[in-house]
Amino acid sequence: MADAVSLAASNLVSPIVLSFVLGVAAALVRSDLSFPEAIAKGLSLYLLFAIGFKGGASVAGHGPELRLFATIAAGLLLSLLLPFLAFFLLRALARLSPIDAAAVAAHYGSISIVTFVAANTLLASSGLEPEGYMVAVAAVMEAPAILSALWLAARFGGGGEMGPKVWREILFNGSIVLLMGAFAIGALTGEKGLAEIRGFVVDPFKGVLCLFLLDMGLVAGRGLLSSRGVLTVRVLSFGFLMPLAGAALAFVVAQLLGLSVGGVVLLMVLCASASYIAVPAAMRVALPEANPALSLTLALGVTFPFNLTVGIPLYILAASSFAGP
Amino acid sequence: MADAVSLAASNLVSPIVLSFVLGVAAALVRSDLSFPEAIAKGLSLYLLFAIGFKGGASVAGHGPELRLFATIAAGLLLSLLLPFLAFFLLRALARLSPIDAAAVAAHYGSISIVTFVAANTLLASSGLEPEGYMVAVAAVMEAPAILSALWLAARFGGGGEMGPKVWREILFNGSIVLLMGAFAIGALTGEKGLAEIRGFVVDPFKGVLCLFLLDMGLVAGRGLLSSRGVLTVRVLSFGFLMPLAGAALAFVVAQLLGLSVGGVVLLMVLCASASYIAVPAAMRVALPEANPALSLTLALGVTFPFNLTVGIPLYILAASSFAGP
Amino acid sequence: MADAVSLAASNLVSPIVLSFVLGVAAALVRSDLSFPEAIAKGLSLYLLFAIGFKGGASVAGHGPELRLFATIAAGLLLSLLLPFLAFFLLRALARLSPIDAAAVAAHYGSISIVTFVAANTLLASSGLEPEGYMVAVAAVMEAPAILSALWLAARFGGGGEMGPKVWREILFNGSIVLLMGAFAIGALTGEKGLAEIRGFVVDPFKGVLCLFLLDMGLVAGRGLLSSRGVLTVRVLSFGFLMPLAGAALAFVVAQLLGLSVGGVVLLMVLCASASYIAVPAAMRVALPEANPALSLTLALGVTFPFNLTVGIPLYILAASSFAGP
Amino acid sequence: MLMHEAKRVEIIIEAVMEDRLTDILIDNGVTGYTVLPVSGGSGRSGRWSRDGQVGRAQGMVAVVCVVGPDRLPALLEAVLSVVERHIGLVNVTDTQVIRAERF
Amino acid sequence: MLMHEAKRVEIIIEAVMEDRLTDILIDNGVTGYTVLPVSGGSGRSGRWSRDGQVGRAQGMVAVVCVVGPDRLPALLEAVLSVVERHIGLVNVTDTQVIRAERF
Amino acid sequence: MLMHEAKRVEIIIEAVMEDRLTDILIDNGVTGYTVLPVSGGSGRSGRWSRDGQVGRAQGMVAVVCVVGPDRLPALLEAVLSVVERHIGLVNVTDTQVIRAERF
Ligand SMILES: Nc1ncnc2c1ncn2[C@@H]1O[C@H](COP(=O)(O)O)[C@@H](O)[C@H]1O
Ligand SMILES: Nc1ncnc2c1ncn2[C@@H]1O[C@H](COP(=O)(O)O)[C@@H](O)[C@H]1O
Ligand SMILES: Nc1ncnc2c1ncn2[C@@H]1O[C@H](COP(=O)(O)O)[C@@H](O)[C@H]1O
Ligand code: NA
Ligand code: NA
Ligand code: NA
Repeated sequence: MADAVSLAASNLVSPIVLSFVLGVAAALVRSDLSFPEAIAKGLSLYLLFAIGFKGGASVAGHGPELRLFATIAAGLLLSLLLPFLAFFLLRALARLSPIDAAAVAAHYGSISIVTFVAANTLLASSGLEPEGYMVAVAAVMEAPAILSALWLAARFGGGGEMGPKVWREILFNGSIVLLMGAFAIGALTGEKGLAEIRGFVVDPFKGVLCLFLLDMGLVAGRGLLSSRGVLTVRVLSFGFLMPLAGAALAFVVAQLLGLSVGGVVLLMVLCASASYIAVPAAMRVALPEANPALSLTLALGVTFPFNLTVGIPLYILAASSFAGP
Repeated sequence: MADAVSLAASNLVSPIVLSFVLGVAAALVRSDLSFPEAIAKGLSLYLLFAIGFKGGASVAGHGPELRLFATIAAGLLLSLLLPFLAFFLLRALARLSPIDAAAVAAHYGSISIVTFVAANTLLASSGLEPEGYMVAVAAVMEAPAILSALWLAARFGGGGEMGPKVWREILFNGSIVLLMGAFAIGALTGEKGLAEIRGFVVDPFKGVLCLFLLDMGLVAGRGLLSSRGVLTVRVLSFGFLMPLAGAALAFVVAQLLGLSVGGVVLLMVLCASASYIAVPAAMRVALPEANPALSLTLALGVTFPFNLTVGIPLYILAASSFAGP
Repeated sequence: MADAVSLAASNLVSPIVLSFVLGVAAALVRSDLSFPEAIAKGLSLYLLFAIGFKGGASVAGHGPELRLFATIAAGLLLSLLLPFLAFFLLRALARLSPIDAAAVAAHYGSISIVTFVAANTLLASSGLEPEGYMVAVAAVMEAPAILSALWLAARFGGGGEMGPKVWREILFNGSIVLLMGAFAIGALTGEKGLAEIRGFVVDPFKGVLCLFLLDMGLVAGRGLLSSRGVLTVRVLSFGFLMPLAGAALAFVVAQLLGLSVGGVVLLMVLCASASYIAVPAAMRVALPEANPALSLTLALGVTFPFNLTVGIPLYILAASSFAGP
Repeated sequence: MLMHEAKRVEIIIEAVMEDRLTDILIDNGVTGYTVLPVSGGSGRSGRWSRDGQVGRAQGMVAVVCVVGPDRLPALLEAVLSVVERHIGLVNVTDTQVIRAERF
Repeated sequence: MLMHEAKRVEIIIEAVMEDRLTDILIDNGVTGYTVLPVSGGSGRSGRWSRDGQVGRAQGMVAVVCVVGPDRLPALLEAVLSVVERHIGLVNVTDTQVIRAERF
Repeated sequence: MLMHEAKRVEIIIEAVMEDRLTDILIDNGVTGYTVLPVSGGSGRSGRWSRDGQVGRAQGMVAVVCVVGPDRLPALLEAVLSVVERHIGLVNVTDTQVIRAERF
């Protein structure tokens, strides 16, 4: 218990979390601090490349495992199922329209790669090195939820457009391609490749993450300010409950898979987090009737900070308690 | 004396100064070399974050001091007073109109964070580590001069708009918020936080500064080319005299405060330098009748290069001569 | 021979080459992965600054040599002559119009700095450190080919505009100024300067190069997709033959100059590669009637990948076989 | 100088729909268009800015298309098929061009 | 296709004044506007470019606002109150829109 | 509000030609112009985008120039001298401005 508190505390005063807090605070006092769009995109390209590459290099070190494929399959399945759970909660609890519920559900079935990166970083500093292939699991969990959500929208809301073009866009979405591509490069070049570019993908990584989280804080804070209207208490509560539900489900699955403590935490984080890059864009194309402010504010303004500050330490605590003495 | 010459020489052939010179030279031969606006902003965000964080971490290491508060108060006061000195010189010496004089005075009462960073870097390589809290002093000295200048403009020129909106903009100006925020994060996370992101905020710092100074050289050079008209000999001489006057005043105050040699130099640099990011924008809003080319050309085209090449070594020399046997 | 195969293989699975391949693949599956223009430009500014600086610092370490001047003169001459060879091949083999042939010839007489950087990096990891001044040779070889090409266009095609303005633009082109300027700074500050900014220009260098090559792969792949029409078999074959011809010529010259193995390889790479940044822009100004898709697709879509994957290992092999037992 | 009547069509549309719009423009025989970036705006769905954003979900682009008057109806029909379900604004202005053969 | 008359107001104004202008537009019941970045320009106060600049003091933005003709006078009044003391350029063009209910 | 007739000239031209065009505008007594970035487009010479590009060879910019009607012929003459050999598009729209003394 003392450990849990100290873990949570040390998480809260890490430069990573504080940078996000700074961003939110700057937005709330209406500072004009802002990152150019190109810089924000550049930082995210860097993070995707680095995290993918390091994951791949780590897999190369350990050799392929059967568990890799089982975990990927489990991730896929979870990503397909979570939208149903989310849709149910959103209809029953948050009282959203079917179309809006389906759109939000797509976000929560998919994943937030920055939450994943932050968890990875915290795990590493706690000595709980996760399986490298969790990066590949993250990549395969980006898109499937969109399929479920669109089915839900069509079934209950009479909406949703789905052509081959939409599919290609989702599957070959920039962040998926970069993450998987960098993972493949890391896997092919292994430790040697990592040694060559360590000065780029390892040494400055955490600092870049801080700057990126500062920017995300700014965007999240401004989003909260401008869409206070859409956040009823019912909707808000979904933003806290859903990650816990997702994490709980993931916890069970991860134990069945026999993942390491770090791996358990990452699967929980993937299920607990909500997409705010790939899915929002896909929803604007395929489900334009849904209110985008709703999904974005929930994913980026509520669930993301919740996971970053409370969630991740909680998931670590849960996973390590169970793991044993 | 030999020391002074060698210090000045080693400053002049540092990559930092030479990068600025390269930028100016490229502008003067009308090369099309240029940095995208987003990159220039990204570099400045990095520098503010890194310098703020390192300052905070260093304060965390040393614990809060009474002298910290005294120095901050002194900085505030200097920043409020310097515009009066500048205004007087600009009216008497440079013969500017009251409005233009007030606008230029605001720039010189405020500070140039890049000059500060460059001085910091030079001090570090001379083994004269300054007080970490000087970063906080820099932050508090950004805005107050605007107040004095607007009072001067209203009193002598009948101009100047000042609403609560303008005030919020000045106080929560992006660079102040980032500098103070990063300082706070550094102070909260201390040496441990610094160790985590050293590969980002320390290792590549000097190189990034070079690139930024290259860009500043380009902007300064192009500014000089396009506003040759506004620089009379009288105006020019202000650009050289004012930093010396500011530095002299700061020298006296710093000795009273009992700062270390490094701290003395930094307070001199703060008083000797002129803002070219935050204040110009504030002046466009609050004092639109003033000629912006005048302030910018003086601050960026005259005083900045003067401080970078001659000023900083001079201030170091002055501070160290006085310091000891 | 075993060595050759292993060298080629190790080149092909280096993160650098694989990053380019990833970019091309992403473009071919029509992924929306893309780099903001500002980031691409920022990466290229970084690479030019770093490679220039390191070249200069290395020259400072070794002192100026007579061979430096001889090699620069040889580079100049090669750059002036190669367009004639290219023009002849383009007319005879690829059957291009005189104007188009002249424009393409300008690209191949000039150099590709990224190919140069990639070769440098591969040489360093093979322990074949080249002469630092090869960076200066690269810089002087950027522009002269434009002169030859415009003469060819005027002589055989009746086109080509050439005023003093065009000349200034070409000579003080941003990439030339930055490369030579950084080289000068490196030469002036030497090992000491390098030590100061090593954390910026050395440590992350390879990783940044990977990201830049990923972007180049995206641009090259999209270029190939959109200009499949212009690439006849005859034109394509030029894209493979010309680098071999250029490299062969450079090989002979380099042996006469007595360069080290690394230096021989770099001169071959310079002659074998084709410009896709400076020359295309110059051609739009001076030879607007030429089809820009033709030159760009050849330089970036054919010759660049050829050099990166097959060419460089081949040139290393050739240079080292000859060098001795 | 001889000038020719033409129409300047300006379409402000969600960034995610840019490719769909321009594909349909090309499919409908439009000879050219130009895309201008948009940095922010406001409408019934609220105020937005591209600052610091990574995703493409929020934000618009402006597509400018100059066409001969005879081609306008077909173009508008095509544009409307994309804009209909999506956020977007179309305005058409009378203009004059040189080199009419291009439109 | 049925088109409706409207006015396209284009305001080129100092970047630092963007928020003040758009605040006043919204306060005056404008239903929407779009902000386009500007990379450079020239005027009586000289030539400028955003290249390599960090501060916001130098540079303009273009704000485009399409309104129904009846709303134009109030809008111009509001715009002028901001532009007056500041560098800025306002031009108004007759245009046509579809979906007039939006303006 | 008193408005004055003016012409809004919009020139979409290759980015490499921007300086040549604006130099000639200034040489011909134009009191001001504004340059807008362009992120992509399509024309007879194909489709393009600035994404990820380093060189300036590919890509256009939009130069907007508001002038009094009397200055239009001279301006167009000047513009045409630059655009002639190069890719470029010029359109001229009737517009109205406040503060006519500026044009
Ligand atoms: N009247 C208008 N004039 C100019 N741009 C507009 C106007 N109305 C809407 N827009 C643009 O279209 C976007 C979406 O509008 P809306 O669908 O009303 O939210 C806004 O954010 C603006 O960028
Ligand atoms: N006639 C014009 N046409 C288009 N833009 C203009 C014009 N005059 C001024 N501008 C823009 O407004 C800015 C400020 O103009 P000025 O106040 O004349 O210096 C210029 O830098 C241009 O961006
Ligand atoms: N009809 C048009 N409307 C708007 N922009 C155009 C049009 N035609 C060409 N352009 C722009 O001008 C560029 C060059 O056109 P082109 O010379 O036809 O290839 C295109 O890439 C577009 O950006
Ligand atoms: Na999830
Ligand atoms: Na000062
Ligand atoms: Na070559």
